[in-house]
Amino acid sequence: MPQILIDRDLCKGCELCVNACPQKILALGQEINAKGYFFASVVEQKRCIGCRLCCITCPDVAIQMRVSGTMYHYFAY
Amino acid sequence: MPQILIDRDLCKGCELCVNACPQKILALGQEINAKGYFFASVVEQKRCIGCRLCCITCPDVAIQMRVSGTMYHYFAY
Amino acid sequence: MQNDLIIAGFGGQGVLLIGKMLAYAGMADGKEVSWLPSYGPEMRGGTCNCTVVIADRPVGSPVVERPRVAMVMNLPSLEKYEGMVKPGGLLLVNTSLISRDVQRSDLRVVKVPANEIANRLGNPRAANMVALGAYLGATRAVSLAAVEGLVRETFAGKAKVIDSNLAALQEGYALGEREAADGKAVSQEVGA
Amino acid sequence: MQNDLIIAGFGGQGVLLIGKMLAYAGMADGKEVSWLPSYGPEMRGGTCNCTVVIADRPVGSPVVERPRVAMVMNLPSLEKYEGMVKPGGLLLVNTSLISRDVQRSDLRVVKVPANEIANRLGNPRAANMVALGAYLGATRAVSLAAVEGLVRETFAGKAKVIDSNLAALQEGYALGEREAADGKAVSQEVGA
Amino acid sequence: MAKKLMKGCEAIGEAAIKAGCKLFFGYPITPQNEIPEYMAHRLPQVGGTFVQAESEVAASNMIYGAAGSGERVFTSSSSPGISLMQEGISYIAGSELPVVIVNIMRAGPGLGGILPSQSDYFQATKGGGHGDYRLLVLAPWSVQEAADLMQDAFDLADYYRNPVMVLGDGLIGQMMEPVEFKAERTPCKPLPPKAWVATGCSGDRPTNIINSLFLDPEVLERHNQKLKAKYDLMVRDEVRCASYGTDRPYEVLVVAYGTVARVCSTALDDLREDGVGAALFRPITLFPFPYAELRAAAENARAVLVVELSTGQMIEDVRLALEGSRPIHFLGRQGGMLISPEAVSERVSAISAGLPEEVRHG
Amino acid sequence: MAKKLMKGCEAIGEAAIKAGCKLFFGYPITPQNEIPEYMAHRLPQVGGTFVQAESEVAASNMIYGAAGSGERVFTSSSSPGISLMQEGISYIAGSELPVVIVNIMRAGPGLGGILPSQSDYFQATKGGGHGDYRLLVLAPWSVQEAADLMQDAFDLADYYRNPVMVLGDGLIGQMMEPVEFKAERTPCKPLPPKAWVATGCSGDRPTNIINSLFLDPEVLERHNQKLKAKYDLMVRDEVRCASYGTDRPYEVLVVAYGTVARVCSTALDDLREDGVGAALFRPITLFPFPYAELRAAAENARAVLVVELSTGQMIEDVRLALEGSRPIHFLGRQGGMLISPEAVSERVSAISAGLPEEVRHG
Amino acid sequence: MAETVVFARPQALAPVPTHYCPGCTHGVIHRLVAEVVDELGLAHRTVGIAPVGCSVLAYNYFSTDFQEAAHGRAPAVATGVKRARPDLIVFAYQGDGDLASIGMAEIVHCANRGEKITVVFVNNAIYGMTGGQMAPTTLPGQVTTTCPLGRDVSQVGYPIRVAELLATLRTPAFVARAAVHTPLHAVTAKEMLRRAFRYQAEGTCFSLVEVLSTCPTNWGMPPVEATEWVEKNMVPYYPLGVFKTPDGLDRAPRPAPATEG
Amino acid sequence: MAETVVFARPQALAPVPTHYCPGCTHGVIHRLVAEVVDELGLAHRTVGIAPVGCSVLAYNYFSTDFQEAAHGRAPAVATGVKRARPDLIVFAYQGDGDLASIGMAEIVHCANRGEKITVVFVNNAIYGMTGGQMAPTTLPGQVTTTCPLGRDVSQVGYPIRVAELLATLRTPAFVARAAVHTPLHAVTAKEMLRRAFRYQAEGTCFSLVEVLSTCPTNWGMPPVEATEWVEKNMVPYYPLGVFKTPDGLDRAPRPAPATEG
Ligand SMILES: Cc1ncc(C[n+]2csc(CCOP(=O)(O)OP(=O)(O)O)c2C)c(N)n1
Ligand SMILES: Cc1ncc(C[n+]2csc(CCOP(=O)(O)OP(=O)(O)O)c2C)c(N)n1
Ligand code: SF4
Ligand code: SF4
Ligand code: SF4
Ligand code: SF4
Ligand code: SF4
Ligand code: SF4
Ligand SMILES: [Mg+2]
Ligand SMILES: [Mg+2]
Repeated sequence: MPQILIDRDLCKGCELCVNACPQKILALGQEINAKGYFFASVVEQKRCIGCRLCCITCPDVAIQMRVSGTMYHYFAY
Repeated sequence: MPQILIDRDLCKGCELCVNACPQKILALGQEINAKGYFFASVVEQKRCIGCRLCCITCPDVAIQMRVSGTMYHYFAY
Repeated sequence: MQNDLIIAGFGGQGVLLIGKMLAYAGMADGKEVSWLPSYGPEMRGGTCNCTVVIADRPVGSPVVERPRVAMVMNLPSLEKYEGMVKPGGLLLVNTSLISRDVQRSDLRVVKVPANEIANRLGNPRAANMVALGAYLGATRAVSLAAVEGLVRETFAGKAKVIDSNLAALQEGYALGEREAADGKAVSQEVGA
Repeated sequence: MQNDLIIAGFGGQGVLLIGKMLAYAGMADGKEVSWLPSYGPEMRGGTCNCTVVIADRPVGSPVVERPRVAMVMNLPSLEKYEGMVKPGGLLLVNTSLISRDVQRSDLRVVKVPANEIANRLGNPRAANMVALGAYLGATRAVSLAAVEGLVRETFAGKAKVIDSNLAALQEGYALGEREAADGKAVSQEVGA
Repeated sequence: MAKKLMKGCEAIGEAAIKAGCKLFFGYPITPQNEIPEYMAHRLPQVGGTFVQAESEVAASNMIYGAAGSGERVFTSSSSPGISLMQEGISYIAGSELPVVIVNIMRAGPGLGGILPSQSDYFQATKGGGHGDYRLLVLAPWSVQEAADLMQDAFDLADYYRNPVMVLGDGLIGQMMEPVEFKAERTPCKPLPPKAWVATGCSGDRPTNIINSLFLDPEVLERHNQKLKAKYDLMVRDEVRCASYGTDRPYEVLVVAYGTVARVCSTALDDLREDGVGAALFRPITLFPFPYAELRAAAENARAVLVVELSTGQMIEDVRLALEGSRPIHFLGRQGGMLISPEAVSERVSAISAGLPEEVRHG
Repeated sequence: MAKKLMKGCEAIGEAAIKAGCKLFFGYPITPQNEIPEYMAHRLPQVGGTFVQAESEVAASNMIYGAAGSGERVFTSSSSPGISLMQEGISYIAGSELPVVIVNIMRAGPGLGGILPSQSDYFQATKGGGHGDYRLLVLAPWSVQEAADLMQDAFDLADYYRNPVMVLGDGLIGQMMEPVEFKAERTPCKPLPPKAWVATGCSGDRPTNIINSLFLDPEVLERHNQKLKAKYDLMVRDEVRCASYGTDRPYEVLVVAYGTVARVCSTALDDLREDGVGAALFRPITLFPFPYAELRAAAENARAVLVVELSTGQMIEDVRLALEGSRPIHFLGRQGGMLISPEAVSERVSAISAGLPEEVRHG
Repeated sequence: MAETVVFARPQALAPVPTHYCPGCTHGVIHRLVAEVVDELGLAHRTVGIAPVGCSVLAYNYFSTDFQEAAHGRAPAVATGVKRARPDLIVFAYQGDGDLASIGMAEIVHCANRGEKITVVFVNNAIYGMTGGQMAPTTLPGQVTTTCPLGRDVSQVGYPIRVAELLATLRTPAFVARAAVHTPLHAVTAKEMLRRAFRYQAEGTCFSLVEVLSTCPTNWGMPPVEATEWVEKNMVPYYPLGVFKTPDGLDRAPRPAPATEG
Repeated sequence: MAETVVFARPQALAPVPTHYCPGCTHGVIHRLVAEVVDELGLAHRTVGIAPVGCSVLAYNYFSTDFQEAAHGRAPAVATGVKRARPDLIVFAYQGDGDLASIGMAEIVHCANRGEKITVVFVNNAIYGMTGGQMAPTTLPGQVTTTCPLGRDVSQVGYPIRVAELLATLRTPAFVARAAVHTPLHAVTAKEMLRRAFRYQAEGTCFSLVEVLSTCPTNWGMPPVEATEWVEKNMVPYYPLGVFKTPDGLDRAPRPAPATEG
């Protein structure tokens, strides 16, 4: 099971991850963080396929991914 | 009849004309000019075919060519 | 007489614009003016500010270390400028984004819920106009009419935007006038 | 005592080399020396010169405006330096390339047919050595032996070249000694 | 013409256009980006040409070429960019070309910072490039004066066939103030015809050659002395300075240029209110420096205070002017920190209360 | 080691190698081509690296990189090339990197000529680049001294973490004189370990960053003041000067540096013979300038004569030193013309016979 | 079951927020470089050279030693470092104004000398830091503050393709162009960077990876739109791929046949 | 019969001797340029830009107005002239140290902006004026004073081929390489120069002709041998011909197929 962790204070609300997620399970929230940005969060963690596209596209390394168990990926990274 | 005129004071004795002349009718003399160079001159004017190769190759524009009558050239210049 | 103020906030809040409008209006009123922006590295995503001087005779220093007025549109600006205002000076605070109280007790404070008012008027980007209006109401530094004219020029062609900005300006003006007049602005009440 | 001289000629005549040899020999003799070349735009195809100072105490100015000695290897050099030599000084003239007479009457003049002698010795490039020899013979500024040693070093490995250069040096030396000794060198006889 | 509120950078650009300049070559750098941006927008409107150079090195050589063609031209940059132009500027001076160069100074050395500074004074006034040459250096204290001096700069450059530098700091560049351009303006110097330009030769005159190479040292020496004579003429004819408050008695004379002088003028007003007599001397031309004028103004003071946004550069010229005749104090900020009227007042008060002079020759 | 007859350029190159320098980056220019040529030949022999840079701009940035890696490195050039390095030098000073820069000056401005000159004095001593920084400037008068100062230059650079310039003219570069290198040499300053170098970080310390950017003006101001304190320390500790003939009474004090001082020393000998009392004061460090020493030496003279191969640059420092206490005369040649002992003698004689001082502030 | 971290900040990237604008892909490129440095185990002997441009503060964002170069001169500084310490891994990070405008001479000569360094060349078709002026890489018609009517190729020429230009030099090198506007492009970009650093580590050759990047702020569009702009406008003009490998082959273009013209 | 002058000094060449060394082909190139200027009738509106290099005194050798540029900056100076006075014919004459080393940024950008000027680029594989140092164009193994053991391509890379480099730029231009070591090569060189000036006169594009030239003095050989050295060593590395014409075609090299590497 992949788990996506978004650091709310690193996030700048650029929406690149939101756009990249094939499952469309990321979104910006209504709250703003310390720097004044609306930040991203996972809306529906359980539908995450662990593709890492959000992680790879985030310019601010605000997204971490953990898995329990083994995962296979379509592409090496 | 082509006539080759070499300005002894412009000549620096580089021998490029001597080398270029297909008729081998140019040569450096034994005298030196005001700048201290042995200078080129025409040894056998009458064998000149008017090809202009000496003129074209001279870096110091020391060579003039005149003709009496019409001349045809193998290449345009 | 010299009016000088520092206007400070986040990059996108339009603080440079209202500073310029003040300067323009001052000039239109026949005053001497100067407008000086911060152009530091904060530019990118950070805070920004400008200093406006409006005076009856040629402006001396365009740099004001101890302004008579500070208009702070966000918390970092309050932190930075609260201490600098001249004793007895005026502090305009955008309470929409600043929840903490003013610490100093020797200042007149005007609290302006600028974003709330702007949102209410249907143009969230007009918070700066609310604040500008409040400043004018509280100080009469330049004439409201002059600024209204500038709003019309600035947003020429976009009737809806003009209207909401004018409304914001006027609502701010009324609030500033009120706060300044009824003495509530006196800071003693605010300090801890 | 200070010996100073300017050596001047065409680019290819080896005037810088004999200047350096003098300086080296002076150093070997325990003297203080300096060698200063012209490095001007004349370099390319034109004339060149160097100034050598040989002294008993640290060399002051390496630039000598009025040298005690001038060695002129071609006509342009005579034109340039004749007027500069100190009154009573020495002028060595390469008569092989200079046909005109020396104008000044207050100089000692040594005439050296340097190219002719060098040609005769079978090494046309050794004209500079003839002139150097003549200078040494006329002035004893440094020891002949020291210079001979340098010739051997400079052309090390090329026995034939060494021999012809040594011969040129020695023939020049004899000439210089003779001219200086027999009083012929006194310029009065030369002047117009 | 009516007054307009303009940024210093824009006013400088507009002033150039008003002075008949139709060419700008330059490279972006903060805090003067508004100059090239303004020119990129405005020049095509007046039939002129804006070229963004690949670097400041190139820009300095492009203005060389354009000036050598007889056209009015300028470039602008900020400190590091001006350093890159030093070879080009030396060539321009050596070839006697009229160009205008604007330096909106920022803090250094190296990349430094982008905030205002005055630490390129030496570079501007003594010559940052090689060889004996001088720029005529004009230092405005307001946006209006920047506009005025910028126009004069073109006339001075043409008259002397010499590069003229307009030296401002980040404040001058970024600040907005009302500016007025005269509808008709007469040049501040007579403008000699440019018979020397390299624009093609039909054989009716010797070729015109724009050049600073003189292989014969005697010829180069004569050229150097000709340049020197020109600089001496500037010293005689072009000194500009202003003073403030010298009409009333003063104990302390404050010396400052550019926007710093503005700040000082406010301090002097405050000081008068507090009963401290102080006046301001403001060089407008930094080269030629108003040595005699400053010395005369200092005669009436007990001490002199030099105020600069540097660790002390103009102070050397002040020392040269005063030759030890008055104690000299220094107040400087660096790194983009500004000097406030309060800081000036404080120091003047301390001096008038008897603060001893610091050690010399830092 | 035995004495060797060497060209100044070669001696400078060999001195660098003797000082442990294994890296040279530079670009050809007359009259110092023998330096890169010597290094191209010698460095590979000692396991070092010679790189011909594509330009002086690149060279100044290559030495930056090498110095930031902790290695001893130098570059050399002549006037126009040094102008191109001004941005780089300002960065080096701002980033506090120890490098040595040799300038074998030729006549300017612009392309000028290739003969000797001293007209880059301002550039070297006041800072030709932007911002508040200084080079430590050493001016040798003989080939031996060039070799000695060149070695000291590396020590001084390392000690102060500051660029050091060895400033010679074409004569120093081209002249041959006997030179002796000590077999063992102790550094002229203690050499602190270079803990600041950027050579990779294993995480056991914070990363080392070679940098001159400080966006926060307060931080940059502190940096500026740190640099200033360093320069003040140089002023206190590093002044070098020499005098000649001051042990006997003198009426005229001649001030000159570099090879020009050599020429003056010969003139003084001649003058003594003619019964004219004159002495020579020779600054060896041009920054820090020996203000106090010069002033003291001038106390014993009636007048001062400054001799320079320029239209007058060092004369400003002489004026700063003397503050009007003695009349100051100037003898200068330009354009590659040399000053002869005769010319110096003549002027000194005239001064001692009562020649009036020229006007100030040319 | 044990939890493993599949994706996290690489060691070589300092644990600090950057000053980049929201959605600016400078951040992605930083991370890719750091990942490669980590994966190849080079961090302890890596020195970065920061440019002047938006990435000027790169020295704060990597946990390796750094030198900050003057505008455009990073290749010269890198040369100085590498020649002084050939054992170090040296990479220069440069923007398009920095590398392709003011620094053109330095990059051409550094590549041509075959300095064994790696250049990460971030092409965002604009001057980011100074507020959006025209770059040598600005596309035809693109509006910037110094070409307010759009880049007019008849006046200022076409955008320079740096990878192509450098690939024609005879000296062996690795030259490639990549992009990061989608995650899959970023994966390829990382592969290119890995090759570039590996060539350096093996002492093979000079290497340069041009990376197409966004500047939402100065392009005046939201980040997601900016990524689309890259695909639609930049990729067609700046084709992605490898332009040169250190195979020793001479790829210089030949003159046209003599009949031509 | 009337005598006619078939060959004589062109008008645009000043009637003065040059300072060039005996046999140096700078002189030939000067004459060719002057002949072309004469033949096209451009002299009265031509401005030359002299470089720093042996041809620094070119301003004395042409009977047209001239500007002397700083080392390497002739293209920038030419840009200044042409933008100020588009009606003028502007040509820059540059050596290989001048153009290909210190002036690389200026020539690339001048060509890329498409400045309507003509550059005569004299490649003699060495720094002539300063006494024979290595140039960017010095051949592999060639000895110079700064590569006393011969150019070592593993340390300093291969010679730069300027014509090829500039020909890859997208902006339309005319770029060719010619030589003058034999009279017939000089005839072709003149033809190239004629095209170059004509393109300028017609306002078509930037034009550059690289001309291989000799430096007998610093190559250390007699002039005739030097011409043979050109044929034997230079022409194989620097092929002659036309590399680019202003046909509007995009000649940029494409990336290798993805399988590559
Ligand atoms: C010598 C010099 N010239 C100009 C500048 C101003 N400057 C800073 S960054 C920059 C350009 C940045 O553009 P780019 O290299 O494309 O980087 P980006 O910001 O787009 O990442 C310029 C011109 C400078 N600092 N130094
Ligand atoms: C800024 C600067 N750097 C260096 C020089 C010295 N310099 C003069 S000519 C030259 C190179 C000449 O070589 P090239 O351009 O190939 O011309 P050539 O003499 O071979 O014709 C150099 C390095 C200079 N004058 N200015
Ligand atoms: S890993 Fe893939 S599916 Fe999961 S949140 Fe990220 S992008 Fe969406
Ligand atoms: S990509 Fe990163 S910074 Fe952007 S919204 Fe997503 S988490 Fe935030
Ligand atoms: S024209 Fe031809 S044949 Fe006659 S001399 Fe010249 S080269 Fe010889
Ligand atoms: S080519 Fe010209 S310079 Fe050379 S020898 Fe012949 S005539 Fe003389
Ligand atoms: S200005 Fe552009 S390049 Fe710079 S940080 Fe912002 S988006 Fe990125
Ligand atoms: S040095 Fe070489 S290039 Fe220069 S004039 Fe002599 S032969 Fe020609
Ligand atoms: Mg960019
Ligand atoms: Mg060459």
